[in-house]
Amino acid sequence: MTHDILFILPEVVLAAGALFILVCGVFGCRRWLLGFLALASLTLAFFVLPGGSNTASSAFSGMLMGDAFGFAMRIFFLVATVLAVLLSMGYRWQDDDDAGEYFFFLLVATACMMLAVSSGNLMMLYLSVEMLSIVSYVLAGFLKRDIYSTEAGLKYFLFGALSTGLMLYGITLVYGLFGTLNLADINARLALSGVYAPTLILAAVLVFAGLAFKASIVPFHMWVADVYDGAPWPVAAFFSVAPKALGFALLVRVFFGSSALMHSGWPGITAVLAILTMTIGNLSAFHQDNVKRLLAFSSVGQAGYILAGLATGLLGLQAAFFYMIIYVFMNMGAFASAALLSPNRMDLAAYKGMGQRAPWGAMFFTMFLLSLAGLPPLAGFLAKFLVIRAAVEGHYFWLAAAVVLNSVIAFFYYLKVIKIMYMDKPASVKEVAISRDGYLLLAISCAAVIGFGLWPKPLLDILAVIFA
Amino acid sequence: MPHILSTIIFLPLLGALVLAVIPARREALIRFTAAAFNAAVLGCVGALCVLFNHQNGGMQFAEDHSWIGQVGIRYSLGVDGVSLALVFLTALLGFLACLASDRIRTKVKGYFIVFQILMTGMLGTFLALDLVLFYMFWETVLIPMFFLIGIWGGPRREYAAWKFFFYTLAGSLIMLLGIVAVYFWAEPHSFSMITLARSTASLSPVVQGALFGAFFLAFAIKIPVFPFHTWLPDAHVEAPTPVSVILAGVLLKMGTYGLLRICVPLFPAAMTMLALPLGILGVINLVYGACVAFAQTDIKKMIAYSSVSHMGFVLLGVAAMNSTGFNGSLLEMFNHGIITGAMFLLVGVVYERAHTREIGAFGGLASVMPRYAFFLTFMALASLGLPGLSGFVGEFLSLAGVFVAFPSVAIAGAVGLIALVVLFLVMIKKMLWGSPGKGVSWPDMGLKEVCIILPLVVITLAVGFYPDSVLQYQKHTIDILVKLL
Amino acid sequence: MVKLAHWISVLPFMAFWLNIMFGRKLGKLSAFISVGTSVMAALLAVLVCMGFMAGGSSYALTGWLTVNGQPITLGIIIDSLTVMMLLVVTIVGTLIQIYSIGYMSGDPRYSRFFAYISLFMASMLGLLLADNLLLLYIFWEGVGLCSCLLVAFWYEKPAAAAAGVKAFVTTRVGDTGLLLGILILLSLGNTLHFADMASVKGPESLVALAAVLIFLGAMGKSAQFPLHTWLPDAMEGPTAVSALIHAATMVAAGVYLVARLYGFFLAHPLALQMVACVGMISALMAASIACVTNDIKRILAYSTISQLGLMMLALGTGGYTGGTFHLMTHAFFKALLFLGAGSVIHAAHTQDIRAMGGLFTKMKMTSVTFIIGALALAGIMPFSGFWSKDEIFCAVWHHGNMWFFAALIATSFMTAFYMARLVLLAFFGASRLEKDVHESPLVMTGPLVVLAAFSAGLGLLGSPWCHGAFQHFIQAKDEAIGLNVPMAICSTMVSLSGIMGAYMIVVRNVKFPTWTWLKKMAVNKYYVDELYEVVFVRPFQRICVVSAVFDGACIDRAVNDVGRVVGACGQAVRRIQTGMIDRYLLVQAGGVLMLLVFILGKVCRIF
Amino acid sequence: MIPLGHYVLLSAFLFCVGLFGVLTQRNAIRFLISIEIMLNGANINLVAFNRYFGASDATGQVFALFVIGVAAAASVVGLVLVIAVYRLRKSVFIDDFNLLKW
Repeated sequence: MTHDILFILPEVVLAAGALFILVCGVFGCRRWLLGFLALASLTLAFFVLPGGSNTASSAFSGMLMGDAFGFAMRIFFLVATVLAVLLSMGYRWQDDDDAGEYFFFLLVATACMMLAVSSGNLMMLYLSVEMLSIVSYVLAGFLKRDIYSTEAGLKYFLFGALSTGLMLYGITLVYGLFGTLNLADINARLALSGVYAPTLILAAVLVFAGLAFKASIVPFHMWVADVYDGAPWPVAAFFSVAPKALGFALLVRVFFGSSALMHSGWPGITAVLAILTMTIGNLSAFHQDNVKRLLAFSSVGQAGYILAGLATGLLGLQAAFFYMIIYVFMNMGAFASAALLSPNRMDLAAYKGMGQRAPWGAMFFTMFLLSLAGLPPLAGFLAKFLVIRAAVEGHYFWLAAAVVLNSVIAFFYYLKVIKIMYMDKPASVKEVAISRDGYLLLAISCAAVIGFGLWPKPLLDILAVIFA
Repeated sequence: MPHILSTIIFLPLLGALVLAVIPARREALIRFTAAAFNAAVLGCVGALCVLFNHQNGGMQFAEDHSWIGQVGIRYSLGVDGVSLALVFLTALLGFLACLASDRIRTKVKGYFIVFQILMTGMLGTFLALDLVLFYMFWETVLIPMFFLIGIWGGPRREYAAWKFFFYTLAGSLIMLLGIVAVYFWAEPHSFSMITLARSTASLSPVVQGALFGAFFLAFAIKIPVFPFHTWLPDAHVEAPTPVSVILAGVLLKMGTYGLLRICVPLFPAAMTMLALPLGILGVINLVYGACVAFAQTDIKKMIAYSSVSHMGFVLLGVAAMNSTGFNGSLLEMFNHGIITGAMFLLVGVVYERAHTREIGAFGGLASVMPRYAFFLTFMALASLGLPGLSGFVGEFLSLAGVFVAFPSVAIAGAVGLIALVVLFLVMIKKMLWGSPGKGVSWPDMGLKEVCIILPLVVITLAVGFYPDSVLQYQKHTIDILVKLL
Repeated sequence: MVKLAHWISVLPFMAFWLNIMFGRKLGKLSAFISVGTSVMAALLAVLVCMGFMAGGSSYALTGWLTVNGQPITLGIIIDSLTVMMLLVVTIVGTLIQIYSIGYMSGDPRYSRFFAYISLFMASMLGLLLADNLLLLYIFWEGVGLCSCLLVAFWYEKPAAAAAGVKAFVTTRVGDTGLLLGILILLSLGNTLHFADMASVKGPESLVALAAVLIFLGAMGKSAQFPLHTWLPDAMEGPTAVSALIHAATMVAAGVYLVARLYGFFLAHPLALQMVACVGMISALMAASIACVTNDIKRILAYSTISQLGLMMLALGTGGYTGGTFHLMTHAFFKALLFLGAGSVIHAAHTQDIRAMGGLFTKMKMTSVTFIIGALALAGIMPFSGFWSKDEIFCAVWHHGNMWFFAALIATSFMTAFYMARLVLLAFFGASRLEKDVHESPLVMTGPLVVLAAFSAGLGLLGSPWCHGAFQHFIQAKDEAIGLNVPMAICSTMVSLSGIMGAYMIVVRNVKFPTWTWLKKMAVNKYYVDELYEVVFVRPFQRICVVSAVFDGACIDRAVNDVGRVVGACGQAVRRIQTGMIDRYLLVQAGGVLMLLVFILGKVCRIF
Repeated sequence: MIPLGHYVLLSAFLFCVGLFGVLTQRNAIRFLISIEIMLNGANINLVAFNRYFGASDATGQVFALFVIGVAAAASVVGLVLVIAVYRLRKSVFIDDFNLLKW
């Protein structure tokens, strides 16, 4: 029994921390104290993670799996949330009376994600995803008095409810077909019975719909722009990083993990979806004059590149997850710098002449945008290079060509923002101040982006171990 | 010095960091440190030339460390006959452009930081031996150039910067596909150009042709070859003078250097198969460039198009596929860099005084500015290939080389040369001769401007009289290159 | 002693750099620098001549370039032809420079003029000393450049600037032929050294083409028929320049080249035949135009073209001695005529001979020397022109066919005619000048006298009284023929009849019923200039404008359209996000359906 | 014993009714109700499968209970959001919420 408790100790710590912050929030603590408490509970959770050695075990009789992939992803979510918390502390909120609730929801969301990624059973998976969604709806609609945020929350709820409904129905069909919800058993039975039964395909598609909604893959990406546009900046940044990564992790766990599925027609379809995601994401961002929607569509485009990695076999998996790790830092950095430079006005004109008004902020923002676009010395290039390398190695030449073509289109709107910042004259010449936490977050992300760009060896070794 | 190549590449980057620290108000200090760093790079490259062993045609001062092991990317640098002259050209033009940058008065600190990053990118491209490293340096050149043209350029600078950036980016990304494809098709998977040179020769011509196509597209845009050249005039017209010196002097050479360094050794079968089309493209470049230049009224656009026709000679040299042709094309690259760099500096001198580039506005400059007239005539004659000056030697060797392979192409090239002669002579007539216009009463070239032009004039004369001073460096490397075909 | 030959070319070159660098500070001194260096060059030439007589030979200097595996070395060639030309060029050059001290005295860019003259002397002497075709080509272009700079010396005049450009471009067209010839020989693996030009390896047709192309270069430089249009326009330059470059030295370079490669040309009779024909056509055409022009310098220019035509005719018909001898004598008396004309223009401030008259009385020295030169040109007995033209008569009679000889007779007749017409109109008869005229200063008339002495005495070198000294010196390929009396009488008769014709028309103004259409054609210079304008110049300009428009419209627009198309797609895709929630949910459900249909189709192989 | 087919059919029917409701409703509240119908459809499926297959363990039924709990939580959050939007926009019609577009 103690073994199971030990396994989910990090989640417990997070939940406890969240509750404590909620209580402090009620008693009127300042925002930075609450943020500090959140950071403390996150680091505590990190240290409490079960040691890497005995990872092959499982807890709660198969409900939770402790494999290397799950372990790595839990660390990934902790790091992502630390960045999100830093941004929330650095960001200038209109009114910060309900900061306690904000951090409460954030920590709960992280706990759910960590549970979802290490779940070995479809029931556990559905429950944690549903819990995460509920918390996300509230986070999206957090600013009660702002018409955009509430509309974003409602839209997210309506979309999310439908998707998880579809996924649930898919899970019931899977339960009906195989009589069990345990992923390992399902994979084993799948290998025997063959993949091509129509009901199985319906079930697979429905489950894929639920997960693809989270990972914002094309047919299910419609909500992304509106929700990110409406939600406050830190929430949008958090959505573009953590839940999206969870979507891909679960896709790998359910679909790309099972060898049977991989040898069927599935990778081909994923490649087509990847190209669709990339192209539609980048094209939509082409003529955007609202920075938030531009970054939202760029995150859809990046999701396309990650999916392209997933579609091309083992080498692709490593490339995809390397891309995801770099993506966290790049995207969080980009959202953070956009938020810190002009929190309230989101149209591109607000960023005119930012080169003079906030030289360091503009420099950081340019660095992240260039990394997102894939300029060589930065990590973004190496990530895209690995995806292209995996595609060419798997003989998906048209996929590699699509990644290249999309990079050109993507470069356009990334550069458009940089151009506006450096080449246009600013409306008003007053200095833009960025808070201390903001600079800390930008510095961490920038160091990661440049560091992994120049010396990615340690990261690649870890990934090689995970996807041995 | 063990790591001389790495110091050469990353010294400008260090300079950029040092400049970042200096406060923006101290413009004089910024200009001085930038010039100092560029002088240091020129000094290192000079030392490199002295230490370089002519007889040995292979790679010298090579550095090779594993960088990203799993993917097979190595940090390998090396210099041989082919790249030495171009590295010297980059260092020299960089230094002179830095000196000539006193015309830049807005955002001086940003200008020099971006300029140093550009230097690192260019030097790296010529010294890298690993395909991915080559690609990385190739791309780092893009952003600084975009900023240099975009922020400090002329009226239509943003359009020109956009066009330049996306033209080159599209080409280089297709090259990235080529690089990855070559990695998987070569038997011992590797990105190093040297090991690939041995293993790709065995590939079937069709595969070599496809890979060559990917690489050639990126280089064709950069050279520029006929259909892909429309970015050059806009980029030149809008770029400030020192930037267009670098653009014409060095960036065009990265394309042709790529041809000689990557396409010839890696895809010999494809190159010999496609030599004739390459030659024909060279002639089209030559004649078309000269014709369109003749019809221009903007002096900078005219020189830009004349660079297109000079690059036609380099293509002819490469299409010859023999040692004379390669020697000729490499020498033509070096000479063209020096001469066109000087031409743009001279145009800068006039632009700074007249603030217009319309040829109609000048006339009879010879009587107003005699020293300027001498230098402009000297450089115009050098670029039209007057024997006794460096332009002729490169063109002669290229024509002699291509004559052995494709006589008809060489004859068309020689006839095309007449168009080039007419172009430059008419330019001299319109600008220098005739009676001076009404408002034409500008001061002659100052001492500083003369000191910037002088080294280029001396080099043109030296190479013209004694071409072996440059040829000796590259002869043996090219003999090895030819043996690979 | 012979080893000093390369200094002949280097000295003027140093003078050029001195004058260019310190031009303004030197002022008057720059003239003495250039004259001094050319005098030293002349002395050196004499020393080299004596050294050659004592058995000096060619020597190599340094290696220069390796082309197609062939190392090309730079060297100096010393043989009879070079020595002769060296002497001619240095002596004439020095005299003309002394003359131009007076002629250019008032010019603001005085030092710049002498700088260009020194550069010209350096390249011309270098051209003569070069021992291989490539080095010759380098100096060949240098000479072309100097002629362009000097013709356009007074660039304030648009006509002078245009003439300079025209001169350089037309000679450059010829030089492209020479370059292609070099390339052909190189590609066949020859070493371009004059010593082994006779035994050239390679297929017969290709080498013949090379020979023709090399002659094209010579035609460009010596202003022969197709490429002659630049010489008359080059008269825009100072007269001293016309005397030095467009009479004595540069235009002789073409003939020198043919003489230098004589062994090579002899091996290909087709090329020789072409040389002769081009020579004949140029001679006839230029002489006919000269008869009807009224500008004193243009008459002399066309006379130069026609005399060079004669030399080419002589060389083309195997008369190596005739050609070279006439080349030498022509250099002297044509320089004399030009300097005389310069002195006349300097005094009378007009170039139209119909506006002159009666100068004999006022400008005694210039007139006498001018008349000596005219008689030498017409080929009257004691003067040098007679002996060299006699050699040509013998050569063409023995080897050339009927047509060549007839053309020779006609050209000699016309030469005598237009020179007599010029002399009669300019120097004799009533003075039609408004202002009074006075003799030019000594510094200008001095060289005239020296040149007159040379024009008178030089011919004797080839006469039987010096028992054929010139023929032996030039080591003539054909046998040394003595004075052929009937041929001498025939040529003198032709010249005298020419002079009588001019006398009848000018003094007695007798109206000859000559062919009016031929006269009109000659006046309009056979419409060659207009032809080139229509065939070459205007189409080239039109092509350029069309290509510039094409470049801007088609390629540029295509590139911009690509950007616009992608933007349009972006706009279209962006419009899908309408913000209506039910639209989104429909897309979501539709996406699930599409996925299902796609997978089922793939699974059941429907598509 | 009612054969399994009927249950699955009923569950599919309920699911489709809910789905149709979601796709066509104009009113946010009706939307919530349709979501509930869909989830209950899935519940029936679960319980039916558990009954006919491994009677040994009650995975299906436990899962159904969980789903009911979670559905309740989701509805609460949904209603909260609808009220928040109503307080600002005085309307619950989905078509009115299109401020965030393009």
